Amino acid sequence: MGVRFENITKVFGPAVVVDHLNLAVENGEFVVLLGPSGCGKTTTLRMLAGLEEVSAGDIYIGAERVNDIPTQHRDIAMVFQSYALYPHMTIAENIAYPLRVRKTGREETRRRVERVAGMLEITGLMARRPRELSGGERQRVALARAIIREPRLYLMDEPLSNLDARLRVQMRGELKRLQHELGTTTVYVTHDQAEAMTLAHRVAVMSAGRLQQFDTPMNIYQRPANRFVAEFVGSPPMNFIEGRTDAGARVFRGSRGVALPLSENQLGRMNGRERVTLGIRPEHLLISRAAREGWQPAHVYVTELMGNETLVFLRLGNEKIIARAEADFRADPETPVWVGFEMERADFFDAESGEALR
Amino acid sequence: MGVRFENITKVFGPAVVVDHLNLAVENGEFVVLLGPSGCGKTTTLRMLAGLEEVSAGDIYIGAERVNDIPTQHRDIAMVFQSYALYPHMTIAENIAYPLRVRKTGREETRRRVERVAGMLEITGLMARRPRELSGGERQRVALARAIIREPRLYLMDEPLSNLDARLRVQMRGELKRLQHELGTTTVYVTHDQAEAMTLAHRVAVMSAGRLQQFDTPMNIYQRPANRFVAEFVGSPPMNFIEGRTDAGARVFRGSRGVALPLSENQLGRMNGRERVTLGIRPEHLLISRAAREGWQPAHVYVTELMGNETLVFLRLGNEKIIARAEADFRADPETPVWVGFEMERADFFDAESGEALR
Amino acid sequence: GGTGGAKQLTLAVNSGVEGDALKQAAQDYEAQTGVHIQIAEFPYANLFEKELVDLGAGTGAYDLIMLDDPWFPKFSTQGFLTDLQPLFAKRGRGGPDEDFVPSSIALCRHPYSTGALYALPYVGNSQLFFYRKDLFEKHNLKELKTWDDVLAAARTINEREATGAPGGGKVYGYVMRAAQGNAAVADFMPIFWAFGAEMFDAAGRPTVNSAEGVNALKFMLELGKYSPPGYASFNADEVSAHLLQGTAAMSINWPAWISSFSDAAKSKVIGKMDFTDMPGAKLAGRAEIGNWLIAIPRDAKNMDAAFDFLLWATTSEQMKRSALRGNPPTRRSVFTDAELLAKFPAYAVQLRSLENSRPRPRTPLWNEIENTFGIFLSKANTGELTPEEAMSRANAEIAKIIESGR
Amino acid sequence: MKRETQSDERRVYARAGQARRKAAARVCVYALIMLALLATLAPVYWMVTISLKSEVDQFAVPPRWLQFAPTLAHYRDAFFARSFGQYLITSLIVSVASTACATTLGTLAAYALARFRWPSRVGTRLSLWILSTRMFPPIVTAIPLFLMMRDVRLLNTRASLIIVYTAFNLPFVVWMMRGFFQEIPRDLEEAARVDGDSRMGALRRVVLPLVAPGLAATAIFCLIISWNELLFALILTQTDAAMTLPVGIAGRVTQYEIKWGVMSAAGVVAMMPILLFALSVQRYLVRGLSLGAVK
Amino acid sequence: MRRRQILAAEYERALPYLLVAPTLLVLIALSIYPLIYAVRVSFQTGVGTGARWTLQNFTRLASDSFFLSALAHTLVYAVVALTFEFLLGLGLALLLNREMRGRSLFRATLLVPLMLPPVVVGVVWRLMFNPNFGAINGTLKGFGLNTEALVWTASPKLALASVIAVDVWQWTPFVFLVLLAGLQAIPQEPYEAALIDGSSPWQTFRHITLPLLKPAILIALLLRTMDLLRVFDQIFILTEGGPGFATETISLYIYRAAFRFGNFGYAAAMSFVLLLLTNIISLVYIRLLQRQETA
Ligand SMILES: Nc1ncnc2c1ncn2[C@@H]1O[C@H](COP(=O)(O)OP(=O)(O)OP(=O)(O)O)[C@@H](O)[C@H]1O
Ligand SMILES: Nc1ncnc2c1ncn2[C@@H]1O[C@H](COP(=O)(O)OP(=O)(O)OP(=O)(O)O)[C@@H](O)[C@H]1O
Ligand SMILES: [Mg+2]
Ligand SMILES: [Mg+2]
Repeated sequence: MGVRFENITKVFGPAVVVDHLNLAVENGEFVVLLGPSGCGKTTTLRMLAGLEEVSAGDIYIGAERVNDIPTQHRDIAMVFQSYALYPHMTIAENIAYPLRVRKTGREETRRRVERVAGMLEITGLMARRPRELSGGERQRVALARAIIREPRLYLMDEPLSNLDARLRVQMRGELKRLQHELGTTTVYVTHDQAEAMTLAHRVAVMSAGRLQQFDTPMNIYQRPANRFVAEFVGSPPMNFIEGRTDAGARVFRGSRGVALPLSENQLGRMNGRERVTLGIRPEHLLISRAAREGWQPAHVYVTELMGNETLVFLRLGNEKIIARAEADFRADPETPVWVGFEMERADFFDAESGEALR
Repeated sequence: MGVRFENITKVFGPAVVVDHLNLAVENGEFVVLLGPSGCGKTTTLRMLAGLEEVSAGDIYIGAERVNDIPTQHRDIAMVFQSYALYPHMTIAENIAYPLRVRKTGREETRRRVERVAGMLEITGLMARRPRELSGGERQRVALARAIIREPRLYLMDEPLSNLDARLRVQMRGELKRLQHELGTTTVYVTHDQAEAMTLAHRVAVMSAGRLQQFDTPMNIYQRPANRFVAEFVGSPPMNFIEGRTDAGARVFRGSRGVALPLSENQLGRMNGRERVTLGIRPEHLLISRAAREGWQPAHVYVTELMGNETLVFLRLGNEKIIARAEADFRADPETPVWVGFEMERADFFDAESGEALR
Repeated sequence: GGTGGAKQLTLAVNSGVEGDALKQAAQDYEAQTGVHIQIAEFPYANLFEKELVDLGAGTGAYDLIMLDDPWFPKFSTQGFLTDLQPLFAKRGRGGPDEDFVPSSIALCRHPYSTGALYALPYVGNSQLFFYRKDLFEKHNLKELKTWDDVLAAARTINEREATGAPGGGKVYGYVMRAAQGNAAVADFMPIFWAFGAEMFDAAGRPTVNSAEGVNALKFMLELGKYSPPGYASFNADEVSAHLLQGTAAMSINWPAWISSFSDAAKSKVIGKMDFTDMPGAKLAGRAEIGNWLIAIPRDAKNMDAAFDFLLWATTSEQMKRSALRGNPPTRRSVFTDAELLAKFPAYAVQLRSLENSRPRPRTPLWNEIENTFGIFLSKANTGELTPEEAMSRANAEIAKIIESGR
Repeated sequence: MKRETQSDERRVYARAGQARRKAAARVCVYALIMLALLATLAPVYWMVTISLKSEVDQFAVPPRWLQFAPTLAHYRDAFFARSFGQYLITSLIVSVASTACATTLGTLAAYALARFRWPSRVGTRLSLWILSTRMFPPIVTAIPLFLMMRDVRLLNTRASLIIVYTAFNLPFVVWMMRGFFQEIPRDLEEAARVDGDSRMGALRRVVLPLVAPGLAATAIFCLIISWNELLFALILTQTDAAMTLPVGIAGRVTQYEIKWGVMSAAGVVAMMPILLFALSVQRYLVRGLSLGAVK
Repeated sequence: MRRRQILAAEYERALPYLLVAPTLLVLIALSIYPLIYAVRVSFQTGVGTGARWTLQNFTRLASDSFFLSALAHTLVYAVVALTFEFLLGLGLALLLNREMRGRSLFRATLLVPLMLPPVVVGVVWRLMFNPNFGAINGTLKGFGLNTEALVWTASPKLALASVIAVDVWQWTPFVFLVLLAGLQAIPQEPYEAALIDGSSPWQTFRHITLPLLKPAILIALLLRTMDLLRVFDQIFILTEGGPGFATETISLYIYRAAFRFGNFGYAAAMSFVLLLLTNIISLVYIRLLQRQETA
């Protein structure tokens, strides 16, 4: 079942929480909603589920307009950000509830409950009540209650946020498989880039209730539509350097004599714009302790050891930038280093509008 | 104030949830509790806060045994995994409550509330009630309510789990700075490796209520005490290859003629053990499309594009292993490749006990 | 209610010995005649409101009702009741026979004693004066003729019997029933009348604040000094309890209690209690009459059947049965019946006091007036008001009531 | 560092008599409860003794709390003299039926008022009106109700009492339950409906179990009210056929005397069914499990 | 499919109205007619055929000193009784809102006074208050106190206090019942948070328990006030308003007017005053306590 938001707006009192949202999700597509806290993701899901009335606009599931169709008739399964488990029921009863209301046979119910429980590693908890579970266990129960059904639509609101890395990877795999097998259209909210990247067919990036970009994960990452997306997606975030283009010298000039060569095509993209912002991701910066041709001098001001890599925070001209380095890279504050820019990977944005220049 | 757990055990009915935990946190130290969902982290915090009675053992804060001291006299600030905001109070009142009960002056209260609100970017929400906030906003309120005080002890239970990457990095910074300035002993639960690595002075890894290792982040990552820690810390997790040592040929033999050279010192560490498990992290595997001296043949069976890098899942002998590759690495399933092991980075574990061999 | 065939009657009775008697009579009647009689039994307090509502709404729910004589004026003036004369006539009789005690029959007529007959008297209660003859002999007190004798006796007993009660407690000379409302008034009226006071003058204006009235009240308060503490809240129950426990020596009370004094389960003064006429003062003593009447509501469904039963139930042999069931009769012949006299030695006294008893003023506003009067008597009893104030304010309020009643 | 020192001594003091204070607190609690129980039960016990005492003992001075010759006479009198058995049955039928009706209707209405979106404040207005119907003194409504029942030929029937008591209890139920519904997190119903349950299904399967304590309390009270109601029972019934226990009991207050013993006996017996009911719903009175429901 | 869903949507929209409908119907049916009737008679004198239209019932109110003092008594009675019942009820609810042995038994036992028919309560207490035979003075005497002056219901000073005491005894359990149910509905999390934030038991009570208990408190206060302003049975049995009018309340006075003096008009007129009074007080409560609805 496809899903279509047409000019959806939601206001709470004075606050406009979702602002003319237009979004068309293909049938069988897995879409991830990405966006800062409070940007309207949950509200969007809730409107789609019929738990919030839309203030304006239309929502379509498949061909039909569902604005007025009560939740229970929309045939949707949802994982609530706040799990919303039934406190008076055992875990087993919680998970079985959607089947119970559909009068599924006891035998089949048992079978399916066991299957999802196994899938989510909560088999041992069946007889407990929600308040006797750990946070992550509760979250998995909430997830189980959703995926035990085969609805027209899955809505999942940060369903893995309270799980440990190992489980999260595993669950990711399970969800991917499940969605692949059933081909159920899914709208998924997460703050975890790995989830967004690995699960999504397409990612919708929202900010303050407005849709910023709706594209494949790779494009979102590699061809952000504007500076917001570029900065928001990817951690540590992309580095930005304010500056101006010197068309004559074919260089981008940042502060304090920072000068970076520009390709023909890059110059073309700027077509004449003077003030632009250069954006480059930490992994596209190279660091050397010795000066090199065309590399920029900079100073380390702090390093963060991540185990698998080291993040190097640098002062370059007036800008602060972050670079990724090998795990064993070490440098004391104020160490002078030289930074190499993989310029072909650089992105450029209009200094005012923040639009990407392509 | 230091914190000391002495043989702390907690049982819920039949289940042993925390099992003879011994842990000594230095005064002013920032300790991160790491562990799979349901391993007893929250319970540990709650016992330290006095919200759960300990079943056995003693807890010391500073010099004094606090087992019988009621929570409100322990002078602790805590962020609950389930926020536990006051539903009937506005956000401002929620945050101000710890000050209110201490009869802090209205003026100072206002000042401090504004400061933390600003710090956590929730200034605009002050007049609302919790139920009118988004998940991440609620979580920040919970955090604000904790850090508005200067207690003897901070306990934080996944305080950033529902925030977006950008905010999370930012809050991480704030917390680090705060803890640095006040030097308040902090016990912090997280599932986010980056948080653990960047915030913690020391990390305590728990599994099923037992302490596995308590050491600096780097040592946890680079010198895991046992296979569990090695596997649990780091994502994607460390690769493990079952095999036996051939002391004569000074090689490690895996399945299907996989053979890897061993250094003198590595052999020494195994002192004569036959069956061992080799562990190596994805970033210490190199991939080449052409055969190379000493590299092992393998097949790609799937690749995951993460944007900043690509995860390559390989079949090597009977083992499935993961390697990290450049973002632009692409390979169809079944592509034959050659894998290089940075053997000096390899770790070895006893095949039975799973203890690291050092 | 049964239609036409009159095979069924519904009867509203007071729960208590009177009602029970009539109930049993009804069963006998049913056995004899096959007329089924359904009994609706209500607490005394509620019987009045039930009848007021039912009769007012003309539901015709009841073919016969028992009523306490003070209610009669209201019901009759509002035309709730059926004139019995025609029914007598129908059966070729002039009216009730002469055997009925005149003072009782007088209650059943509207206007009082002269007007048409709307009911027949069933239970012939009238106040008696109770006293402990053993104590009177012990302290050889003179026979009670006047209220001053009562006062004197009370004083003596109070002094001499400080520990004379069965429990070793004090015996109070007198016990007064002075709870606000009906109780206070009922116990006061005999004194009030004996002192020569009157509620109303010929023109129907209240005169309770006359000198006689005030003196009567003063005397009552004087008597109160020899009553147990808290008598201002006493009702029949407390009074009787004191007499039965032997902690009080004298009181005005109703015949219904007489039997209790010889019941070991209730009485610690078996054989020690005696009964006499109401004492006098300026005038001869007269008791307050309190009869139970039976009437036929205006909207009764089976008048004739009802009237037949009424006649049957008030015949002397039926009334004798009722008497045996503990109800004083309203017929001389029954009062003087040998068998009964043997069983109820007080009957002689009862008949006397019934015959020269006095009814409460016959006005439809009596409930209201009695209530108000009671309030001020009570205020006097608790010392809130002086007798003068009490009486004059009572007078004023009563005047108001009569005014608004017009 | 004022804060530190202060909290220090706080802690010292705390440590000092921690265990002792705990114990002391527990003792206090029990002591207070015992006191309350005493105050509550003394008159009840007194009533029971009265019901077992002959009149002589009832008024004995000093009062006899223990030493008296027990008799069942009053019970016999209470239950064989008049058709108490019948009253008891009527009372049971009437109060159970009316309680059932009131709690059912009232709960539904309360749910609607507490949970659904109503056009501008209509919800609140309705609730207020519902409440106001209970403010008029029954004494005054009794007569018109009597006339109504007469016109619809319901006088002297159990039905009339059931209807009246239902109406009498409804406002209470509505307000009580409305309050409790508002306490339940909405997420739970939303979850239920997402899981495909209808509004009513969600109410039955999810919400009601959570408000069980409130419902139990409400039911108990409705039952008590209709069980003990006197005025309407008097006005609307005429014969034993439809009379309730309180009427029967009140009947023992006669013109000349109160049958203390009989009334106490009747009181003791009248109390029993309710007491049993209350005991049987005790378990529903325990914590609403709203704990750990939502994050 | 579509039509089914459109129907579903319609049903969803209609549902709240369907849910309140039965309640409203019952209440309208049983309250409108009595209201009209009361209005009519309150503007009439005399009954039935002899009725005349008049304002006199209302004009008379102002000049009726009995009515005014009854009003005063009622207010005193309500305020004092409510205060005690609320404080005691709240205290008990808090005491018993914890895990302890025998809790459910305690709870049920504390409800016993509520379960007794008011008539019986009146009778039992009347006996206990008796200055000479009563259990109270008897016991006090047992402790060697002089009880000559303690004539309870017979003393204009003590009478009101006495009847209030009985009301407190009988109705505190109701407040207790409602508040306990309210307490049970409060989730645990805020309490843990409060502990962490270092709030003392009193502060926790003040800042967490009370606000979250508001709905229950509102209900308890509303219903108790309404009933207190109409109090009838116990007083009627205990003192009939005496001595010297000291315990006469509005309802007693209304009752007399209607059922003793057959003056329904005046009774109705007084009832409207009572209704007005109750309404005002209720609205005040609601203003103060109604949790603002956040839909
Ligand atoms: N009240 C309880 N009764 C029974 N078992 C409980 C109770 N509370 C927690 N547990 C169990 O104790 C274990 C530890 O719970 P805890 O909340 O400490 O886990 P955790 O480490 O915080 O997990 P998570 O990361 O998911 O929050 C879990 O397996 C949980 O099921
Ligand atoms: N009932 C409400 N009244 C007023 N504002 C609300 C209400 N519910 C949500 N909001 C606001 O709407 C905005 C969007 O909320 P929403 O829950 O959709 O955010 P979100 O994208 O899910 O954030 P998060 O990632 O933190 O969950 C937030 O700023 C929130 O403050
Ligand atoms: Mg959200
Ligand atoms: Mg946890």
